[in-house]
Amino acid sequence: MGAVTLAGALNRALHDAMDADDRVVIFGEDVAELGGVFRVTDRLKERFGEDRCFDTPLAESGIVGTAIGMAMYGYRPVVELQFDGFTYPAFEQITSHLAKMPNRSRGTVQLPVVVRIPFGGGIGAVEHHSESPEALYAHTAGLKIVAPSTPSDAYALLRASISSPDPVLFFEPKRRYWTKEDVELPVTTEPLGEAVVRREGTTATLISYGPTVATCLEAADAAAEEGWDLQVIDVRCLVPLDIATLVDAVEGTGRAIVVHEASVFGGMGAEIAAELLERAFYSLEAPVLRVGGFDIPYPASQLEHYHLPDIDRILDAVERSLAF
Amino acid sequence: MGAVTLAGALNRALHDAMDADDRVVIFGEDVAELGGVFRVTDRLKERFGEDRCFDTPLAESGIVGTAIGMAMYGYRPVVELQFDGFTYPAFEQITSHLAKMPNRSRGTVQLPVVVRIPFGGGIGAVEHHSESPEALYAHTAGLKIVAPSTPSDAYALLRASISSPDPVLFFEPKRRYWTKEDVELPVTTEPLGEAVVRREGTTATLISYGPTVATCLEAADAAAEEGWDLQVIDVRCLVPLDIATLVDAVEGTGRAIVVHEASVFGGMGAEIAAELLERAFYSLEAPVLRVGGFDIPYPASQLEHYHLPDIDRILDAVERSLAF
Amino acid sequence: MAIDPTFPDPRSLLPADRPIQLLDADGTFTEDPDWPIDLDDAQLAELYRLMVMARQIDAQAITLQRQGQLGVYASLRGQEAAQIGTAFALAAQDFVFPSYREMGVALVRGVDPADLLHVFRGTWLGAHDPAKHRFALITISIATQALHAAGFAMGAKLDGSDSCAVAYMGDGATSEGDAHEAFNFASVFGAPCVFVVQNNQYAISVPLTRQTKAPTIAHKGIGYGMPGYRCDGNDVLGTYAVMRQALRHAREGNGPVLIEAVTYRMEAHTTADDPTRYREDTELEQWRARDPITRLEKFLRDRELVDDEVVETVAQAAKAEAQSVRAALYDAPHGDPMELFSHVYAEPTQQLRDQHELLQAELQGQDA
Amino acid sequence: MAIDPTFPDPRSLLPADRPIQLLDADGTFTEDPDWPIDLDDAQLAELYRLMVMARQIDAQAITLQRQGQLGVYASLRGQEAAQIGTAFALAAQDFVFPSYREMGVALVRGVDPADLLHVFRGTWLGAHDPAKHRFALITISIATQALHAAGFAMGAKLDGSDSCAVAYMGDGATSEGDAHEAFNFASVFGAPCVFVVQNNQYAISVPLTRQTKAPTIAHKGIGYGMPGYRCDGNDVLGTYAVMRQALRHAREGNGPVLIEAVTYRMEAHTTADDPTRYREDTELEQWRARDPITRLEKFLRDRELVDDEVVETVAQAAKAEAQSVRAALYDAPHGDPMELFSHVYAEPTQQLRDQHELLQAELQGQDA
Ligand SMILES: Cc1ncc(C[n+]2csc(CCOP(=O)(O)OP(=O)(O)O)c2C)c(N)n1
Ligand SMILES: Cc1ncc(C[n+]2csc(CCOP(=O)(O)OP(=O)(O)O)c2C)c(N)n1
Ligand SMILES: [Mg+2]
Ligand SMILES: [Mg+2]
Repeated sequence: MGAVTLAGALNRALHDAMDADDRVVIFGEDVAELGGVFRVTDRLKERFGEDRCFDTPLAESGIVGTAIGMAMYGYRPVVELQFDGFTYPAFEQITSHLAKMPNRSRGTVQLPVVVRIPFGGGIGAVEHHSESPEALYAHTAGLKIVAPSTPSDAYALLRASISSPDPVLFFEPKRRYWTKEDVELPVTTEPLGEAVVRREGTTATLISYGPTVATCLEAADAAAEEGWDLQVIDVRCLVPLDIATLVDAVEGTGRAIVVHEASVFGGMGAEIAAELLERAFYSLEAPVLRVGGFDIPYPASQLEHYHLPDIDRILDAVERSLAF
Repeated sequence: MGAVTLAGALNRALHDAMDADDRVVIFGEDVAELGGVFRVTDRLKERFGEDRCFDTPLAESGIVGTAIGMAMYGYRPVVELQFDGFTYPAFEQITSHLAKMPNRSRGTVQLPVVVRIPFGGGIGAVEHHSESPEALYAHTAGLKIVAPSTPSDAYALLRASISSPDPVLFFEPKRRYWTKEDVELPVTTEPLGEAVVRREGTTATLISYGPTVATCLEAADAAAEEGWDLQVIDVRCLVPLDIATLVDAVEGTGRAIVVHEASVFGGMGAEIAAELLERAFYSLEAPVLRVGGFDIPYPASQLEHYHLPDIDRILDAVERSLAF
Repeated sequence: MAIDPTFPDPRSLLPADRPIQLLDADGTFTEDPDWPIDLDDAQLAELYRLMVMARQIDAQAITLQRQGQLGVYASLRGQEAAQIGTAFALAAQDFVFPSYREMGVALVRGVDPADLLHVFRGTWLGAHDPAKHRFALITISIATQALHAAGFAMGAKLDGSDSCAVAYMGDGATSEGDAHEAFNFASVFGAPCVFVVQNNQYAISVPLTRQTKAPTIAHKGIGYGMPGYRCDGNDVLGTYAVMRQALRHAREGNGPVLIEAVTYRMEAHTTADDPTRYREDTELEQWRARDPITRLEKFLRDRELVDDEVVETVAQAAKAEAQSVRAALYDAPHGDPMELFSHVYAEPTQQLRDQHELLQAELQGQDA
Repeated sequence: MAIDPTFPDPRSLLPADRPIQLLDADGTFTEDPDWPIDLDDAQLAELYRLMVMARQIDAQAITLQRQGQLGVYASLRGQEAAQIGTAFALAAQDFVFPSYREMGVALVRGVDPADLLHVFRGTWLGAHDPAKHRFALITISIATQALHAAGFAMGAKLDGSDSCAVAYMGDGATSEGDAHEAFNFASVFGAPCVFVVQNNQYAISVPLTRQTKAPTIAHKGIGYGMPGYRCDGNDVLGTYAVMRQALRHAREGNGPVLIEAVTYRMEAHTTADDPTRYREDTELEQWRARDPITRLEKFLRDRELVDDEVVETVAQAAKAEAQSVRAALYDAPHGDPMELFSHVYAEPTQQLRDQHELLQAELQGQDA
């Protein structure tokens, strides 16, 4: 067993996927010579050659649009959009084509494309480098939306995403790139669409994904001191969403709090709350509460810690939940 | 009093706004010579000259991006994106600039830009002409999101949007463009952010906006025959969302059903349900249910009536709500 | 810091001052050694047949729309030479990425026109198998297909295949960011891709002068280091010769080519449009005199490859085909609504399974 | 169908074969009647002062970043001539739309460099009033500001004002769809807009050859019917002369101009970057020999406009300014978090009021 970082696990997953299938190609801005601004694609060009891992011009619509064409040719492109806030120029290609092509072609065109997106804040970055746009994509049918929180999941879910016949947006929790886990890779690939209970508990259920799963676990540790036994669920895939596991959990605890970095208004917390309301109505002893970023533009880095949900904000929500 | 169509009311609002303020300029694809593919900008070029109403090259990012620059110069641009599905090329300009500029400039730069978007289905159109992308924009702080349902509201809310110091995305229910109302224009401008009760009722509350408000009213009429007395609320503005009115309503009826054309997953119904759950928990006698389009790409026109929420689907939801 | 001296004179990338034309409006043929053609008599006759066929089916489609059988239709009338000349130069292994106006190209590729029209009818979003005829589904979001073509060509190059990708687009489409990014990606990666811009003078109501101030659309090529060819788009021999050369250029590893075919949209933008609002009849008259079919027919008659009898036979065959397209569409049932949930994902999600059930219940409720 | 004969020879829109250069790498001045300059001695000295100042503050910013005072910083080292020469030609009423690397331009416009650096520090998203110095907030989304410039220029034209809008952008930025749309809108509307592309050879790690196969970036102008000027971006007299001409062209109603200033990014992309991964020291050496400040200093010494004493005075003044920038930033407090909720809308929404309260309670809880 060795300590593997989340970024390292992703790098290994890309490596192993390229090894296993020579139709897997990687491209994007700065992914080849530089190995990616976060080094997630480090040394892949050296190992697999510049036909399999290459830099593109600076144009995100171009990256996703040509990935679609390459997939139509028969490749399995894994492209990187450098930061969350730079996915927007590719919005049309993602929403109108990547998501829809299999359905509109009645299944004759498959698009096994993975779009990797380092996302979220907390790294002291400048504007547009700390966004959490997952809800902007999850609303569009046809896309799978994945957001791992641990190194071994990062490995397993990226391998599963690359193998998936469906297009996948793969959100990487950038402030957890350096999180370590003692794990021997490769680990078995997890199927997409299964949430996991990260911590058992009875007082209330914290539901999260990506970078805030660790925050929830820390909150649960802190809560233990106050005598609260919090369950923590890592959703892992926003689409398909594993509702059964979530309903199960709420049937157990009666209280749920959804935690994410994205602004609360119209975020994934709304969808999860609405689903739980409908499917676990009689189990809810309190409203499903939502803890997230404020409904403001992502702030300057010196102020981001005020914006991001932290242990206090989570525990405050637990308290509010318990007050019902 | 004369019968005014919704499209006619919008045309009149544009006309009156241009008359009242010569900084109001209109541009977009086919808005000048043609008067817009739906004739909403009909005769404005003739009346105000081609400096105030003009056609642009075919480029949506260009339209919104130059509107931002023009607003920085001092104009109040009212631009048209020809169809809902063609707003996506402008996604970055809308999300990263139009929404954020006032906040990031600490209020020194105001962007009084209105982006008009004919939206929704039901007109037998080809692909990308029937989308309901409002939730994709409502999640981003800084944008106001307006969606009228009647000719007089169309007039009043468009005037209010043009006067607003904040950027507004103005969603026009395209299948209701020809809906008529007996009304004398101009009507008084409504403030943005106030929902309205369209029909009083006690059995349950239907909450909707834009094209499906009329469907809800029809459903309420049909329900009356079954002895159900349905309240209907027209949200009118998705941002700012008039939560007080919604909470009030649900405190009255105990049951709410949100109706929209957009796919249910991650749609505005989720946000409304989550807000009501949190703010009216003890009043809810049933979960807030959501009635919308399926979680599929918008279908071919011959099949769209299967996809769109209709009276039956709404009444079925009322029945499910009452079963709790 | 000077221009790379190994770079060929950049000016060689510019189009000639006048559009390439082999067959003039009167059907007079002038050979051009720069733009050779290699068509035998049978192929010339085939070009004629295809153009007549395209026009006839196009007319049928307009009729079907008027009769409520199609939701909308975008006519190619006037653009037959631009489409059929270029498509005729394609190899079997090439792959076409069309916009919504390329029924002429589809015909050449062997796509069943009824399948294309089912899309305008609204039966399905896509009704032919793109892989079969190497002709993608029609694309309505302007210029987006150009990137798919560039990506496909990048794939072909990586794979060492000899396929070219071809994107068809309009003059208006050249204004979109995606067109730019497609030109650039194809060029940076030296991908075998040909961009065929049918400059039909309008984007709905917006004339070319409001779309660009470039000397010509073909002048955009040099900005990507790719040749820009400009041809008379109503001359089927010219469009063929130019496309043939472009495909050879691309196939031989020299990267993409931009073709501007100067033509005219003789009909409304779509059946939903009213062109009297924005253009004059006199303009239409001018272009009617440059009709692509008339001039080819004159040429073929001069060469005695066609006479009244052939013309009549071709016309009858086209009518018969249009009739069978009509038969395939008229009052055709709509698709199976339960298929709406298919192919959204390889495996349906929980929501889709629930919604499938909901719709089934709704349908049963209606039957009951 | 031929090119409009009233159109001037399109080839006149192409850049010359060699970049425009008035001051060579050795500081030798060669007059060029096509690119006149009108600077008096005081102005020449001012150019020198500004360039030295920019370099000094730039170095200070890098130091501040290393000391943890800035989150990140994007150096302009090597690009002083490209920035200050072009900015020096601006009129007071012109409006600049910068990317994130234009501290040199900001200096010329009178923006307090400390304010710019507060953005990199993360104190605020924007810390100067754009209207005051007619210098917009920095833009990080590549190429998006080009459209704002085009729109501003369209406004200026509608209003009959004599302001020009100027967009600064990088070589990489020319690949984005927004750059294309900006070039096109400005040109179609004949808007007074100048696009200054600082071709510093890299977009982070990606070299120009991977960005475009155009003969030069200036060759992109013709595709929009606008002139493309290409100049030695390390020659401050050249960049000034070219910008002066471009502004005149735009201001006189002739539409936009594209300028390519050929230069080099001497530092890492930002302080977060490691350029040893993708470029060779030898390349750096070559460019060091073309340093923009050294050559201007030589020229000024030759003209006896500058001597050791002046050089020393300018250096000291620059150091003092850098020191005061440092003082303004070092351990500066962060902004008031309660202001996060301001200016999202003119009036806060219900959610914002609730969240304002929530944060206030959180902060009080922490104090308690
Ligand atoms: C992204 C996008 N924006 C707007 C439209 C609406 N629209 C459909 S066709 C058209 C004009 C296209 O003109 P052109 O590219 O010249 O092609 P043509 O129709 O003349 O063949 C427009 C604006 C669209 N389909 N897609
Ligand atoms: C839309 C967008 N995509 C990606 C990035 C990430 N990024 C920041 S700077 C940069 C390179 C820019 O290169 P260039 O335009 O040449 O400007 P330079 O940094 O060299 O001045 C990239 C890719 C971004 N800021 N915006
Ligand atoms: Mg056209
Ligand atoms: Mg650069």
